[in-house]
Amino acid sequence: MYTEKLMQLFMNPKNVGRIEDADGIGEVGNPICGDVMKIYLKIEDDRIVDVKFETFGCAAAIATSSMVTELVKGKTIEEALKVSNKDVAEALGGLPPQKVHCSLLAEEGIKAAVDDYLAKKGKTKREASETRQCAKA
Amino acid sequence: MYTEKLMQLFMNPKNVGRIEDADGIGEVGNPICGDVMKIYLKIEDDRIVDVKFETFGCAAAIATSSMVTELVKGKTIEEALKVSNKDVAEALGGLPPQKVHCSLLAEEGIKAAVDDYLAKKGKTKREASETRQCAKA
Amino acid sequence: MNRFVYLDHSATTPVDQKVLEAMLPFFSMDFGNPNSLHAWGRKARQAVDQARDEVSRLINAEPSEIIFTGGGSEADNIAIKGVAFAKKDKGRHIITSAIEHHAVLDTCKWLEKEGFDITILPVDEYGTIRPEELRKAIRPDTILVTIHFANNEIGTVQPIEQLGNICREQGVLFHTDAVQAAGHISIDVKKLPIDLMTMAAHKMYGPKGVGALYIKKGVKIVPLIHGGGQERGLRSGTENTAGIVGFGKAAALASDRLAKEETEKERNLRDRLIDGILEKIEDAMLTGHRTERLPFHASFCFRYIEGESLLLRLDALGIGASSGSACTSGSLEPSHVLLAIGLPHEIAHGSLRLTLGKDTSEEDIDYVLENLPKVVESLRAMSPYGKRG
Amino acid sequence: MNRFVYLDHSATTPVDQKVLEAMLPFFSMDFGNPNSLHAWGRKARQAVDQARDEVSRLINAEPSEIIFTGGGSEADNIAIKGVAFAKKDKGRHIITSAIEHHAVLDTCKWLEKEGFDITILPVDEYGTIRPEELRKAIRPDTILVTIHFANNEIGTVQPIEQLGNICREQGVLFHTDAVQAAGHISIDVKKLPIDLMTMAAHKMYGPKGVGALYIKKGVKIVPLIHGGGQERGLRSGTENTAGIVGFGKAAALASDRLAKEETEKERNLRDRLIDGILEKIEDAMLTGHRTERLPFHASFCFRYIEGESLLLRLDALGIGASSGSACTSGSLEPSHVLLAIGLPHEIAHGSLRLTLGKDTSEEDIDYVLENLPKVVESLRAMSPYGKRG
Ligand SMILES: Cc1ncc(COP(=O)(O)O)c(C=O)c1O
Ligand SMILES: Cc1ncc(COP(=O)(O)O)c(C=O)c1O
Repeated sequence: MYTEKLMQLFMNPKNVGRIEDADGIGEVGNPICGDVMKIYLKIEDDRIVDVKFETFGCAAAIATSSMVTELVKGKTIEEALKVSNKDVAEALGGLPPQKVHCSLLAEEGIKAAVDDYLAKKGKTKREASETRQCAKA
Repeated sequence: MYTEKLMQLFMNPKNVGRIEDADGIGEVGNPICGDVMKIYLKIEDDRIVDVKFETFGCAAAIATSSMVTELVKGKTIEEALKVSNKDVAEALGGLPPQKVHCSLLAEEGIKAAVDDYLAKKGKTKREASETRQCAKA
Repeated sequence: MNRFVYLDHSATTPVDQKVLEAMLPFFSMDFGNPNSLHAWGRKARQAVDQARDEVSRLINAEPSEIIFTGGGSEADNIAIKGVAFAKKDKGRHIITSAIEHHAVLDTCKWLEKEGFDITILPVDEYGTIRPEELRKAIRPDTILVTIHFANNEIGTVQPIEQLGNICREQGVLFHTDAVQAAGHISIDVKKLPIDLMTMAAHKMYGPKGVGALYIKKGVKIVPLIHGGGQERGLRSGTENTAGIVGFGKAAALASDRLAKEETEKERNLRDRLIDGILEKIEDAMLTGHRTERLPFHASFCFRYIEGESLLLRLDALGIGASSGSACTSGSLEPSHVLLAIGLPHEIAHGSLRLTLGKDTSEEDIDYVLENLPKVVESLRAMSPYGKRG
Repeated sequence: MNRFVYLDHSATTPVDQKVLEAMLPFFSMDFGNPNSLHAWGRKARQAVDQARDEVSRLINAEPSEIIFTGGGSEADNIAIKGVAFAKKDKGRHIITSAIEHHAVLDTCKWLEKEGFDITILPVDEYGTIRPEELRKAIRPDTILVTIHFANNEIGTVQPIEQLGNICREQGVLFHTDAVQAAGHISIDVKKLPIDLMTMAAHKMYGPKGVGALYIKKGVKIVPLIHGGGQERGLRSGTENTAGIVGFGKAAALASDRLAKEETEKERNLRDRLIDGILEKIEDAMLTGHRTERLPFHASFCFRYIEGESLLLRLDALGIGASSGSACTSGSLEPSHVLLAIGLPHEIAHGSLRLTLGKDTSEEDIDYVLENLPKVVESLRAMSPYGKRG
């Protein structure tokens, strides 16, 4: 059901952990739904210089977390905000339909962390995305 | 489904054929139901000295015909009328439930042939047995 | 006894050696439940997916249009009850024919008890359903027409395209029981106007206990077996992996045979058998249509004798045949099919079905042509109706 | 990878070599349709009869009280819908429990849509149905109680005797889904107050795609699959001879194992596994009852991690496990069973089921006890909720 790429990242995820002095932290998902992602950003001159994640969830949740951190690392905030769930899914070679929400979560995780960074800087917060219901298979 | 005894008699039935100058002939069954037995009796001094049958029907019909002719051969009329369908079935080592009617037919065939004999002799006919419906499995 | 000649392929076929080989790993080695996520399960899932591809290719369907079932009867029941329950608020009228298999007829009869209205179309003397009869029978509340592709007892193949087209014109769903036809006649569901179609593996050299239902994309049915949601929720229950794999392989082999027109060999042998029997045996008739019939199917009635004793005598000679349908041969009523084509009871009782297989040989046919006349003769000699010579 | 350790026997079991050997002749050699009268058919009929004897002996039923079906789910559907349709003029109330398999629950839900009234009994924290709850729920119009013998996800064995006795007192039919229990726990239907009971071959080292329904003499049901009248008219369709023979052999072997108390070995290994896991892993809990559970069944919830990733990590180490029920593992909702015993969602998501088999070894258990704690640890290290040490 999962691609080899996804399974590789699930078995050996990159950027696992936390950044103690993070500039932005985003937490999305809900333990009730079975997946929570927490993204930590280190930002210098509006550029993401380091990123880490902690995830409670299925293999797809862990792999998409890892992939999205890879995709945004080194990018400017503006570029990072353009990384979509489709980009994440594609980079993993695709996702089974019932796991597409994991890639959405990954996209939202980055946005939430950026929002947190912007809020801390006193900059305008982007419009909050709605909280979603637990995904259904 | 059939006993070995029955199959043996079906494969090599005894007393097949007709008796041209029979003293009594009984035909029972109905081609619509799929089985007809015709019994021919040669009777001397109220004793069955020869008996033959012709049967259109299944293996059980043929075997019971053959068996009943064996059972009545050499018997007096009175004795022959006592040969019941159970005797026929037992002599064959049993019959599957949906074929029990074949043994009834065999019993009735003898009775019909005896009736015919008695009628020809001008003796009182026994009370006619009712015509039965086609058996149902 | 000289030979063993199995001529009852309409009842069931032996599992092809290649089919059995394909199945074997899935019993004790790759035995996983296809719904399990671990390696054992994934291997089983892959195998089921491949089988679905193979079965869909046999009839040119999409894999997603195939669900596996626990046999042909089950697939018939799923199709008919599935449409009935799904559409019962739209209408409750169902049309079928007088010579369907009991899996269709008895399902319709049960629905009748549950408040549905069933029309049973008559057939002509060859067992063909006349398209104009169907057209007349369709009503505004008709929700389903179910007519088999080919008959199991007399081999007649129906004018499926015409029947289906009438249904399509009238916007009525069309189900066909193709248990006897699938794998033996080319069927292309993209070209034929069929909405649902039943198949069974064991009639095409696959295993017993596994069938398939083709459900055209967009057709909605209510499941008959509820549960874990397997087969797109339409047939719950742990998949019979080995059986399904066997069906897949059998379908792939059947596709090959059809592509290579290997059924022509069967057809030729069948014709020799039919011609030989009609020539050698007096008071014999072919039942069903002479040309519009299954390529492997020959069926007859012989006057003055009864089918069961005929087939048991043949059995003693090593010839496996049937009289009427195997499913009802415990019954003493003559087959509903033979009565529906207008045969009187006493003739219908003398029916014999000889159905050839891909491995039936010239010698097998010779053997039957040599022995059957003798057997008929000897039974007739015993019959009060038989001619004496 | 060091070993392959299959611990998902609740999902399905490998076919025993002896079972496969018993089945093999019935594919390509003795392949006849049991309904055929010729030699091929008679051989198949004999084999089916023998298998019926063997299955009936496993539960001390009469052979005539056993019908073969196309699997466990099908048998559940036949039993429940069969009683519902047979008794609907007497009453339309059915009682079941919150932790039944979907084959029971979804069948009941469908009946609800068709005008039946369903009561779903709650369970306690161990997944046990309290007899007094059942007694309270029975009404004058109750026609059926269906409660499983043992749960597939948490292994809890129900107080079947007490539950069945209440039904008997009240004159209500009692069906039990014994798919997980049969072959693993001694069941005597002459002693237990059971009217209908479901079994599946593939949970006791038999093949997939064949199940059985015990129907106590005198209990009347309406068939689910209509047709040729096989299985006393209660499950039409050509018999899956090879599968049925396999079920027979599997049942005979299970009877032997039960007689020799070989399941004790499994129970001991299971206890070592449970104790070892609870000892070695923090924030772990056993789900289901500690003692009133299937002898081969161990199930847990681990906080802070999610079941699918846990089982895929185990899979990478050669360990086959499941999280919740195999049938629903495609779903993202936590299992209805774990919610019904009162677990909060976030804990229910971290479930793991390890179900042992007759060939599971000490070394297999050692291997799991060595690796599972590491896997849990490494996933927790990744989790925002995990402890850091
Ligand atoms: C308790 C229970 N009932 C019913 C079933 C359904 O059996 P099957 O999948 O063989 O149809 C299962 C197994 O999946 C089960 O564990
Ligand atoms: C035309 C037809 N339909 C349905 C069936 C039922 O198939 P199965 O016996 O595999 O359930 C058969 C075979 O017996 C058949 O010939």
